[in-house]
Amino acid sequence: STLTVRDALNQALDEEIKRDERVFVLGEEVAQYDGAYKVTKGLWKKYGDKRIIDTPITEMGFAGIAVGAAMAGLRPVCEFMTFNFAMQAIDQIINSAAKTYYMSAGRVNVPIVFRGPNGAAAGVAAQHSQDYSAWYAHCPGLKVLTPYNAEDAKGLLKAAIRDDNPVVFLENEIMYGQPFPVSDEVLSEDFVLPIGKAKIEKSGDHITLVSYSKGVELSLDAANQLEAIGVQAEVINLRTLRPLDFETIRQSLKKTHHLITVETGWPFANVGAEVLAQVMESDCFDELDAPVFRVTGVDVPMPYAQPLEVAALPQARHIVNMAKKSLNIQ
Amino acid sequence: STLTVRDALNQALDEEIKRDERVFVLGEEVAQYDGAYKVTKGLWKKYGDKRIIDTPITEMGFAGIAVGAAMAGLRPVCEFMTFNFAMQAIDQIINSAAKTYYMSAGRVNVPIVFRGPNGAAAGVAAQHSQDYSAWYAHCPGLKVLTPYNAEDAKGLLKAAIRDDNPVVFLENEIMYGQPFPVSDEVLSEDFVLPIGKAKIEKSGDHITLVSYSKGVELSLDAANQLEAIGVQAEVINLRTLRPLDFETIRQSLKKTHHLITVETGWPFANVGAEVLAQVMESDCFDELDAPVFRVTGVDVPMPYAQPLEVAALPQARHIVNMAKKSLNIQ
Amino acid sequence: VSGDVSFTTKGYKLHKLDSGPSSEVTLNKTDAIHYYKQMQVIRRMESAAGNLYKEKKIRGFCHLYSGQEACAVGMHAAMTEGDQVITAYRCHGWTYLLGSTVTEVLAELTGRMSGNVHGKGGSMHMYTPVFYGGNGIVGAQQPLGAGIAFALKYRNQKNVCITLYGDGAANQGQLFEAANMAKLWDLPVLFVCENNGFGMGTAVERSSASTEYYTRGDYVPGIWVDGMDVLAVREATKWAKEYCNAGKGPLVLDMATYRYGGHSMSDPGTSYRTREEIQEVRKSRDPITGFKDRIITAGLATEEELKELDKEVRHIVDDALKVATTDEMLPVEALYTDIYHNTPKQMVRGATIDETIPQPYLNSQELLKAIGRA
Amino acid sequence: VSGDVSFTTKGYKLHKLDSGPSSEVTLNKTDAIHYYKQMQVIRRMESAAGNLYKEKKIRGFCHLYSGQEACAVGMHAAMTEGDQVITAYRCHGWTYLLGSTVTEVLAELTGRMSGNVHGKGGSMHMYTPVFYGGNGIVGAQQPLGAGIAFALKYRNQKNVCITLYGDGAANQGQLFEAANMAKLWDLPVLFVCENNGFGMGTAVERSSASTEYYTRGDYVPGIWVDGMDVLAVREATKWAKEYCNAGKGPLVLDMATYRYGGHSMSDPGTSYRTREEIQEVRKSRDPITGFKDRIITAGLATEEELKELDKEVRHIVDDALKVATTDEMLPVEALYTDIYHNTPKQMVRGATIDETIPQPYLNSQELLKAIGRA
Ligand SMILES: Cc1ncc(C[n+]2csc(CCOP(=O)(O)OP(=O)(O)O)c2C)c(N)n1
Ligand SMILES: Cc1ncc(C[n+]2csc(CCOP(=O)(O)OP(=O)(O)O)c2C)c(N)n1
Ligand SMILES: [Mg+2]
Ligand SMILES: [Mg+2]
Repeated sequence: STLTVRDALNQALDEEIKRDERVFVLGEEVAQYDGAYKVTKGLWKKYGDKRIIDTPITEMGFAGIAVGAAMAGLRPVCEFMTFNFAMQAIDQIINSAAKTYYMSAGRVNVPIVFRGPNGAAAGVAAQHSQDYSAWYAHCPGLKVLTPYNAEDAKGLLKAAIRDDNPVVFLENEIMYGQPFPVSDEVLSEDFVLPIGKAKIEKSGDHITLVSYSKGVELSLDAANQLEAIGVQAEVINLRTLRPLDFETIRQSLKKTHHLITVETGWPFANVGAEVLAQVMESDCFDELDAPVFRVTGVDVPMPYAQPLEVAALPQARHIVNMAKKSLNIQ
Repeated sequence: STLTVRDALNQALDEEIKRDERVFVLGEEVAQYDGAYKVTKGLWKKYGDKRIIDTPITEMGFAGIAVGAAMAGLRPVCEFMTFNFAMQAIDQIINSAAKTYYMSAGRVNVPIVFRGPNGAAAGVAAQHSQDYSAWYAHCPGLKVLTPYNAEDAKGLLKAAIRDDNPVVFLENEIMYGQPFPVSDEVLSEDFVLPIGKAKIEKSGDHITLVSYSKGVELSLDAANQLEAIGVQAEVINLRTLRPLDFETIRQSLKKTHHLITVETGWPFANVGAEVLAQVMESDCFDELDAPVFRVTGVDVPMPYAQPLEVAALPQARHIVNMAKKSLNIQ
Repeated sequence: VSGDVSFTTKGYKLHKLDSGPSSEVTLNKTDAIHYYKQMQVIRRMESAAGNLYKEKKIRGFCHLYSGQEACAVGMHAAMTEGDQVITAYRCHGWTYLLGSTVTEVLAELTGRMSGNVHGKGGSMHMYTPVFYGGNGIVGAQQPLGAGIAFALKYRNQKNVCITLYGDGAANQGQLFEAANMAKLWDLPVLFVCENNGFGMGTAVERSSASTEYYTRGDYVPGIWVDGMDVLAVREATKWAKEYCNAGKGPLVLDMATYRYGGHSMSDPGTSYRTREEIQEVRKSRDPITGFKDRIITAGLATEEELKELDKEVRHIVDDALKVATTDEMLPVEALYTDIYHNTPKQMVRGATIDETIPQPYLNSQELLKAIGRA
Repeated sequence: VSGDVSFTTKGYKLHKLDSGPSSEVTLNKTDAIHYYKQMQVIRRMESAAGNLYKEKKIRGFCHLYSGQEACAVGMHAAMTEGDQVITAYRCHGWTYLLGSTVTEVLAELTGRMSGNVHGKGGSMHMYTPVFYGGNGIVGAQQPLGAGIAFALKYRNQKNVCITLYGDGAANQGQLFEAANMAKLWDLPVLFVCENNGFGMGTAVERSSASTEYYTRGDYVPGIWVDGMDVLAVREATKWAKEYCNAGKGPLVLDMATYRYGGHSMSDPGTSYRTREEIQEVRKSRDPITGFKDRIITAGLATEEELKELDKEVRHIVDDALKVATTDEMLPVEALYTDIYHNTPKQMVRGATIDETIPQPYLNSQELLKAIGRA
């Protein structure tokens, strides 16, 4: 059967709300409106005012309330309509949620999930298109998850809700409506994915493409195109950015000796940069038969007009080009 | 003569306030209290309420007011008591200041300086010790400056105030009181440093140490220690993180073929990671005789107790160790 | 009728004010025609935008101002030279009133070169020399507006900055932070809450512990105004401007209005209210038909004159539509423009290291000149 | 005297309340002694902390509570089981009252293993099962406190969360955001503004357009309380708890108090006020000497009893000081503990790739056990 990312998220929420009465969802329009992007559809009708809570448009305030509730033993799922708006609340995410377990020497843990769409949607311009992956992944104390498909969405969100630590869960609006084939296992209410483990979406021997979120789609596209010219690309879906599963990258690199990172966020000090750095600093470096290249968003704020927006984002062809360069194919 | 970083900043402010009547300073305790760290000492007495303005403890509000004033033609210097508190205001810094010139197709520019101490001070624990260099450097639309010594502080702050764009100016509290020898030129009111140009603090042929802010001090220390074992390190003070002067790194690398990056911030997706990535992706890669290594803060929130705090931060010995590793010295 | 005609507006409600604007207002023919036309232009422009959106010629968000025209037109009527405005994303009407053409607005929505910012900003980001946008982040414009007012005061200008926000945004903490500083420093800022009943799908009672927005500034005095009556809005704004410029500091204006459409075009706008409610407002409180009736009854205009005007408005919008749907979009080089002001050309990293290029043009103006478009 | 003695407190001021706490309060001997002792412990503990700071045995910030003791002790006296507290960085007194020992507080300040969090948090970050810190970011604790209250309500607990903030923090936007939601959702939260006259070097009039903090919640009712009178504070808090737990939602309590020391130890605290002002408060409003006089006069305690008590308090603090200055600090392995709760050991990147190690211990408890300290 198939499942959209939206329905996968919805299922995960539904099951976890049912499973644990400490779990509740709060955010703007999550209840009566069914969610701005309909991720929480039907949950308010099913669970009512106690568990599904519409907030005013006050991100700093409701994120702080959510963190406080988590400190006091509840398990909030705090939806940001998009992560752009979470910038208003980021002090609560970093200083109150991420640092408290450490500062308190383990006395106070903060079991909370901050979730919502991250990165570029379509035609929403500079203020609504930022990708915060690198920012959150930079910060110890957080777990940072970046689902790509329906399986990821369901399994990782359930894991995030069950986790006893603050989790930043970065979704992608463009992927919400996309259906993916899923196994029965994924549909079961026991389906939970491990945090901190990457997944090999496609195996191949010639080059490794490391990516996350929407970048995985681009990478799979590119892998198909590469296949046509006889290149077998291995596609790694990181799933978790913090803690990063470098081991999976290492193993793949030992096989392929070529690596490209793919993400839609800005280049400077991004996740790809970290992967390159870790490769360079580790024993992997000697495995490289070519430098590692990054495929990234262009280093500009997001413009509105479609041709510019397209030009601001990486395409499969960029991956193909870099793979060819790495493999020295003309 | 010598000048402390604090006095250098104070001079720069004094001169620029005098030079341009659109320039004013606002922030918590900047006026009557002379600044929490005394950077604005004497300015309120000299220039009065119009130019030196104490604000309530409302970072989002006063940063927004500063940005609005800049849009309307003034040139605010917005002091954050520390950049930890700027997280409350970061939406105004990124969405309102950094993105407006681009979104408005050049119609509205935002000449503002956000400044204050960044990174770890001494004994102030997790919430007061974060280094935001990588976050800000990640974002297009900003210029991000990281002075190390008194010369940098004066020349770069004056450049920042004269710049027509939003500048994030990251100081270091521990450096404030440190005196540095300066030339008469530095003391002149015409002394301005170029934004986007790194400085070679010490030249050497064997290995390049790339750093910024307090990391430069560590690097110079390490260079001294290396000298003792016959290694000539070249120390690059980046001064500006965005736009990054990669050219200076490139030239140095062509000479030394060995590179270490040094910073006190967290490792994941930090500035060093970006340098490693740019080296790897560029023609510099072939110049490398060894992998590039990063020296960074430890990947944990900052603890309070001194031995732990010391252990959380990089020391000169880490640089020496990595340099030896790079140069294959036992 | 040639001279001034008197009208009575709905009463204002006052917060921490001993006296307020007058309910007795006057109107002359020129102004009557002018306001009518402005409101109609906005109404028709927004309808056109709605259609363009449905035809998928506008991308992303598209927040229409239909139903709220009297607010912008009334405030604009009270503005004097040097006054400044900032609002949120519901900005098309204001952009037009403050100096942009209908063409520039609609072409921005369709992302064309003749757009207000040549397609770089889209629906939420338009500007004129006295208009600071078009801001997409709820609440951000509140301190920004106070900051613009700060600049006015700094330069000793006898002007105000009209700072608009919705009933949803009225709960944002930065409003209270900005109000506190505005009051401490007597900034000439008018905090104007356009209460259109909803923030997205949330009715005011569910978002706001107090819906008396004119009192929410606490120590900042406030006035409730019938936001469906262009004359009441104009009068209140005039009064407020005088108050501010007498050095008394900020004021809150609470404009009771209504949004006919959904929050943005993707919201049908009917799950959280009934179609009847919308119809009822259209029938009994519509800012345009109400005004039309009054000026015809008062003899300030005739049915025919206004019909002519409607036709003219239709032409303006139709002509604009043509440009907005046929003009070209910026060439892709524009991706790299407008990064820094007065700064030498930069290298800009592209999607790959191999697409890293020096800026072909510094800013959009330079590019437009180069291709003969400016 | 063996039974209850009556006292009259200064009048309360009420905001949007028809009735408030009573100014006629009673006190018995046990409580009198208890409050006196608690206030003295805090006073002495803070003096000790001040000395440790001057001896450079405390690093970074050190914000003392001296002068404000009646606030914490009075509120604490009104607390019942299950009530929760959160405050800012001025947290030593509360940490002690809510279950930590003087030793644990002072040893935390000196960064020792017997500290409240074994030296990982320092002056600003201490916790107990009902106390959520010790928060270093001004304002952050305001919504956190509302969230803790949210959890109380969620679990149908008849309790409140006392959420403290200063007069400076009273202007933070997140307070208004939290108050709005607290009111909308009837959260049992007491927003308590400890007005000690200054936020660092800024007197209240310069930071706050209205210094009537008990009215600043607008639609949230409020009470002004003499924060130098432990009995007034206790009475007001009792009343407020009943109000909250009757399901009426949040309240603001505005406690007029004073800070004797500088903002933190590095601030001499005399550039923005006169030494005379401080002396005057010490003489005429001191929460401890005032209380002492009253209970002696009322016959609830004798001068001698209190002297004995003072001696006892001195011993407690002296003993604590010994530990705080001689105990060991955590071994360096503790750098890597307390990263994640209930999560297998992680690799942690050190200053270099070669110092990247697996966590030696998951958390401080595990480490302390391993070295025989827990
Ligand atoms: C900080 C932030 N949070 C959420 C959003 C998403 N959002 C855009 S408009 C809106 C509703 C605003 O309602 P209101 O202030 O009443 O203005 P109106 O749309 O009615 O004009 C929301 C929630 C946003 N843009 N910014
Ligand atoms: C967001 C933020 N801004 C600034 C600071 C620095 N700071 C710490 S305490 C303080 C003054 C707070 O005054 P008040 O709220 O009155 O509390 P008091 O210190 O008097 O108890 C300031 C400005 C901070 N910690 N957090
Ligand atoms: Mg609204
Ligand atoms: Mg205070």
